Amino acid sequence: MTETLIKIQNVSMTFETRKGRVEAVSDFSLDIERGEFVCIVGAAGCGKSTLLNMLAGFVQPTGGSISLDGDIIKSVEPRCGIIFQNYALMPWMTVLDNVSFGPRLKYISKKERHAAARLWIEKVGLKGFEDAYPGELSGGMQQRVALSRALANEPDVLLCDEPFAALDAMTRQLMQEELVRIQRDTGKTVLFITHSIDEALLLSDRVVVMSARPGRVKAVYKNDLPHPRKMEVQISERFLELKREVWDLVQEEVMRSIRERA
Amino acid sequence: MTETLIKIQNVSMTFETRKGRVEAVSDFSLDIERGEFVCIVGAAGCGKSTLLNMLAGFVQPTGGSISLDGDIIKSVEPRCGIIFQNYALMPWMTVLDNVSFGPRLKYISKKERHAAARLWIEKVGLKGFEDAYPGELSGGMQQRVALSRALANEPDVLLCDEPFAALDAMTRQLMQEELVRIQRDTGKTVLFITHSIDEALLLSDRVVVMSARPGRVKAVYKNDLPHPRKMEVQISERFLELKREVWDLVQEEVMRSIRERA
Amino acid sequence: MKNKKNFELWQVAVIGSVGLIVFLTVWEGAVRSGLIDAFFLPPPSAVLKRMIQLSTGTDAVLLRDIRVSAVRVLVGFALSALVGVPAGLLMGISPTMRAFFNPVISIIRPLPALSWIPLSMLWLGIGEEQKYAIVFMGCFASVLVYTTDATMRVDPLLSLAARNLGAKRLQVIRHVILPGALPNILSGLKVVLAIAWTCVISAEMVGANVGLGFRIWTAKEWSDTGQVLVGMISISITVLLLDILFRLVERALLPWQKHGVHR
Amino acid sequence: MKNKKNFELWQVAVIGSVGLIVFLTVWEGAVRSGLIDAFFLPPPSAVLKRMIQLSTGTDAVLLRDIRVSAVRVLVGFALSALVGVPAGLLMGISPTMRAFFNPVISIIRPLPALSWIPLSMLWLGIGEEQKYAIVFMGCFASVLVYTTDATMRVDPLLSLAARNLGAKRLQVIRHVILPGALPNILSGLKVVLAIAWTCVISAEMVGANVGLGFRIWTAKEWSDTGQVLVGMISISITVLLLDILFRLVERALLPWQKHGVHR
Amino acid sequence: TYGCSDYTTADKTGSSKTEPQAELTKVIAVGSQWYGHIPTFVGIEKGFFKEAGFDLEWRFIGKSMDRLNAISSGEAQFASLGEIAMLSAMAHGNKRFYWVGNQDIAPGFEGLVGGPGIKTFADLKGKKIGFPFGSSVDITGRTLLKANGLVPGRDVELVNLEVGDVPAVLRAGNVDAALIWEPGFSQLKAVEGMTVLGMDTDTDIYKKFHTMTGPDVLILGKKWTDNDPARAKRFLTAYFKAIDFVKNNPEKTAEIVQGKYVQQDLELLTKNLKRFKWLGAADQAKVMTESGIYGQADYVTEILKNDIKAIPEKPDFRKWVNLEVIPSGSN
Ligand SMILES: Nc1ncnc2c1ncn2[C@@H]1O[C@H](COP(=O)(O)OP(=O)(O)OP(=O)(O)O)[C@@H](O)[C@H]1O
Ligand SMILES: Nc1ncnc2c1ncn2[C@@H]1O[C@H](COP(=O)(O)OP(=O)(O)OP(=O)(O)O)[C@@H](O)[C@H]1O
Ligand SMILES: [Mg+2]
Ligand SMILES: [Mg+2]
Repeated sequence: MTETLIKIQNVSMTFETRKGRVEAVSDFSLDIERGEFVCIVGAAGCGKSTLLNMLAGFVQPTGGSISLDGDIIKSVEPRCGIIFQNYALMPWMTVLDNVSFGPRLKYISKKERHAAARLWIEKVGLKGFEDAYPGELSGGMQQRVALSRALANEPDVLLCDEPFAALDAMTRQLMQEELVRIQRDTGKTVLFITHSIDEALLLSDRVVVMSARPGRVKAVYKNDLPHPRKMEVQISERFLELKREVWDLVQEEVMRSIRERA
Repeated sequence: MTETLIKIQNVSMTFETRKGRVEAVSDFSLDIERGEFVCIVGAAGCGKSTLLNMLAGFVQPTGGSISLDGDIIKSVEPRCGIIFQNYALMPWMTVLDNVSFGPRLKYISKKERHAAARLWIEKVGLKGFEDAYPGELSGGMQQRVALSRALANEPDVLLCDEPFAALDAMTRQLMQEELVRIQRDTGKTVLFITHSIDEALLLSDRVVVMSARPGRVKAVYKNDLPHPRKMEVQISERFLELKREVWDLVQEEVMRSIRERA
Repeated sequence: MKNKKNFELWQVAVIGSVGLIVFLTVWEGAVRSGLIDAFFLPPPSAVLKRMIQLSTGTDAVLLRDIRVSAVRVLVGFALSALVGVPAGLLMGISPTMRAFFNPVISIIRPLPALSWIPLSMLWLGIGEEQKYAIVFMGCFASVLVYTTDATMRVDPLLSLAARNLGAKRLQVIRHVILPGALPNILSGLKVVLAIAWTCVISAEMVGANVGLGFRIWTAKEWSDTGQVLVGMISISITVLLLDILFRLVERALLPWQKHGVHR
Repeated sequence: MKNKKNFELWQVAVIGSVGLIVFLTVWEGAVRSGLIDAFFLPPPSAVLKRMIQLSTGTDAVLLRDIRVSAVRVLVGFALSALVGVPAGLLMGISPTMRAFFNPVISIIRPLPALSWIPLSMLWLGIGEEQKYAIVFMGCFASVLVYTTDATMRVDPLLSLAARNLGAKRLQVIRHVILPGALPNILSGLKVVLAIAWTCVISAEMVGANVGLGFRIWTAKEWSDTGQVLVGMISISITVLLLDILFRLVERALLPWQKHGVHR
Repeated sequence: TYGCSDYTTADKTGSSKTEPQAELTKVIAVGSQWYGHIPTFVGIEKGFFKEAGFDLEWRFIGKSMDRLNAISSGEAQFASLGEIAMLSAMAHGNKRFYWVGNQDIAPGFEGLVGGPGIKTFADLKGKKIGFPFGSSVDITGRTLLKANGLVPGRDVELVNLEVGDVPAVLRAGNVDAALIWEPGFSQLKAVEGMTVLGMDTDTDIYKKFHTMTGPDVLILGKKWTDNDPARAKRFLTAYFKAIDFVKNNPEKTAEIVQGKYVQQDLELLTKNLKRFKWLGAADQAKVMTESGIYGQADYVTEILKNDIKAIPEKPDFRKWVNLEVIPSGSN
């Protein structure tokens, strides 16, 4: 567990807008190990999504560099699969077609890609819904499809941009448990953005707190809570200690960003 | 604090739909005291919103009765102010016009209603945004406008249908604190629907757990946690005990409803 | 949550039929009572009679008119879609293309089909090509604009998701932009199809000897108001039928969309 | 998140001008080189010259044509809005009304303005009233349908919220339905205004002696292709100007909406 | 341009009236470029209508039926138009106008012109013939075809054209032959390679009645006439004064209307006008009779009903005739 997979070095990102330059991320550095589950928390607009977009290769940093497995990310990087908050499923594709969409783009035969997709669909508990369209599914089910679509594309890294924020509290809890199970099964590296400190603590190996805009690393917490993190863990001293520390830091940044905006 | 304000007696609600009859709420009974803060939790689709709509007088129960301050609710009831999850602000009205909309409908003079509205706007921390349109505000700010709009109409009861579900975790926390403060200041009676057990425990005097559809009262918990419910309270034994109990009950109902649907 | 009555389909049909019957009865009554001169507005019964005359017997001209007009509409419309949809996609995808062609398009777009009659006669004479051309010119710019719009409305998140899964530029267009824009392209085409009908009536003013437009214009020359109304009603019915057909096509092409039973 | 180039307004203007210039140059070149016979398509320079001729000197007919056509458009359009908007609101609010009138509306709606010429002449002759009537008939059903649609699209949650604050039925209509439907009503009216222009060209085919439509028709009789093109371009320019005007009205009426700088 | 009548000339030349303009009765007349409208143009230009107290506005309407409709609606009051349209409107029940006269019986001004390669009726087989449907040439054309054994739809294809489009369409070769009246007829005859295959003078109608197929008829709005028959008579008096002027001064007439109302070469126009047979007020008593035009009209309605099937029944056109308002002809 000590092999560095992602190396984010002094990355910064400045947008040119009609109203002037916006520095979204500034001098951000972080190493992520293979198989690690890293959560990023931070105030709204602090640059979390921008960071993720750079990792996916959608935009190039204006300063610094990001490397994946030693290669600097220079263009769209399919080795980093993204899961969006709004699922971003193709509404015109059935569940099966959505999940096998990545392999299809690589011209893998229909038989082969459907077989693989079926496995993933089963793994996220959607067996029987292969021919349903996303519009016919609940939010939680759609998020499962998005998860299995990303996994069926066999990425090295899962990038998650507040994937569960749109779900209700109970569905969210179920999805969190599922994600942890799958991550532990597959050993994928996960970078997970969330607004919820509870969620970050339930999921992660490490929690990164970002400063208000321009986003930098404000603090990194090693999350040594034991697995599985059921109710018992959530009552433990250590959980509450971590929660309070993170909360205080985030709160400070939220306040700072509110002050600065006003 | 022992005067009963709302009396819900054996209320049931059956919808006739194209696919047959749907029993949304069945034999629901609950008394709410003046000045009480009651939270209702329950699985998705268990009839929470339906219950709220009956309290607001939008629909009439098909069985049983609801009385407010001794009067049976028979039509739209402005004494029960609603706060929706999606704010439901008039996009074409400024903050000031939105907040003074209720009084305007009662033909109260512009000067008078604007003065009152300004007070409420200040109380929810939006001074300076009187002339902004809702579209120019963040979600949290819009929810504050909705809150002050309801309060400016001087209702006896505040009905809240998952008002904070669309907000991010941090904004949500701030709004929760604000609501508690205002409720304690004004002594309003509040009926608050939520999916989040944490939220219910932070806010309420009592927590009502509803069964899966058709919704009935499954359990009622007296929430005796001390105020203010800052971090210390959330770490306390009692908090965690209540949380686990409620969680188990809700979980049971979620599972039951999932099984029944499949 | 809805405080609106929601009628069942059959209820809508019944109320609608009552509406139609009231409309026709008032019309018939106004003529019979002498309130309106039958020469100025023949009653529905007379129109129906004329309609039957024109669609039965040795030369059932009406059905032939409908067929010929429909062919003209469909050819002109299909041509405009064939050119307009790809061009619109291109303009939707490329901001440069869009900026480049927009001014020219906005000059062509407002021109009524009718205003193309002089030029089209000069260029193409009075044959079928000229009819197609008028329908085409009346439709093309609208198809283009609707398609551009539809393309631009495709959620950019979906393109991002596809690229994240490894899609190349052309694959994004093929697998995301095209199917994503399809619903709005189709509803645009539905609007344009109705426009195409108004164009064919223009096209058939001059140099025609068959078609619903021709039917109306000759009827006018002979002062046969009944026949004018038959022509008008035939347009309505044909457009309504085509609309239903189009909806079926839409349903077949977009199985993933929820199609309301009635608006 | 967007992977699209976003041009500044001035860039759009520059690229668009280049597009227009290329278009005009190709056209001029094709005629000058003899590729196209100038009789069939006069070059832009000739059209411009004709346009100047027609808009200056002792009788500057063109401006008068534009004015007269614009008045006809605006009167017919205003009448259709005056009747169609309230009726559409009513139909949007009441499902019974909607079900009742829908069939009749769907029969009237597909009828081209042109097809009303015979009846309108019979009923109203060839004066201004007849022109207004044709524009009216071409617009009315569309206004009605757009308004009904806009009304039905108002978020029912807003009506609930208003009723919860104590609004009576009429207050809900006045304070929620009306302002809530306004943006979609206005964009519907914008579309219909363009339709109104196509109608006036139909209306001016017969019994007119001034107006842009009349200008095109006489030019055709005289084989004056240059003047035909002047008429067509004048329509385009007028519609574009009216559209800008309409956008300004929209902005003034809907200060709470974000208005994009360019599409 | 059409309709922009210039009254100032009329004022200077011959107005004997002294009333201010405000007292003039507004009348709208509708018509086209056809010679039959020339008296109206002359009446305006010479100020005859103004003298009689009428402010006459002339509006262009190309087709007879459109003119009749304009009168039926009450919008216009006076027009000259083709007999065919009038009979057809009568047959369909239009009762809002009077037939008050017949100002010209001028055969020989319309005909069937064949394009290049069409020299005889036999050449027409399988070809396209264009003309304005519902006009007098509709009858002329169909009778000529019938007489030559050609069946429309089987042997030849007929195409509806706007009056003004006919010459251009034939010249462009979009139809193989066309039927048209003046001034388009001369225009086509003058083109190289065009052949006149037949004229209205070759029809049975001409042989029987010595008229054109659809002679011009004078129409007045019924309501307008009934409201003040004296006014109508005053109006027609002015009109027939114009007729007399035209009849007696073809050269001057040609000069007055050429360019402004009729787009035709002055020489040709003058020549045609000299040939044109006008009927004055005094002639009406002869023409509007059973032995005059009525017999011809009966014959035409027969054709309309049985041959062309354009009308459902034969109208009793005599019920529309109003001879009270025709001035007693003095000259
Ligand atoms: N394409 C862009 N052009 C200009 N500014 C941008 C762009 N993308 C993001 N920004 C700005 O950069 C800052 C960071 O945005 P980002 O979306 O990364 O924040 P975030 O942390 O994901 O916020 P949230 O919690 O709301 O999702 C914001 O101020 C945003 O307005
Ligand atoms: N107007 C209606 N017609 C028919 N069925 C309805 C209607 N309103 C609600 N229902 C049904 O009644 C049940 C309860 O709905 P309700 O909206 O009250 O649930 P809820 O507890 O608020 O759910 P959620 O947590 O998703 O907000 C659902 O099954 C719903 O489908
Ligand atoms: Mg973000
Ligand atoms: Mg609900």
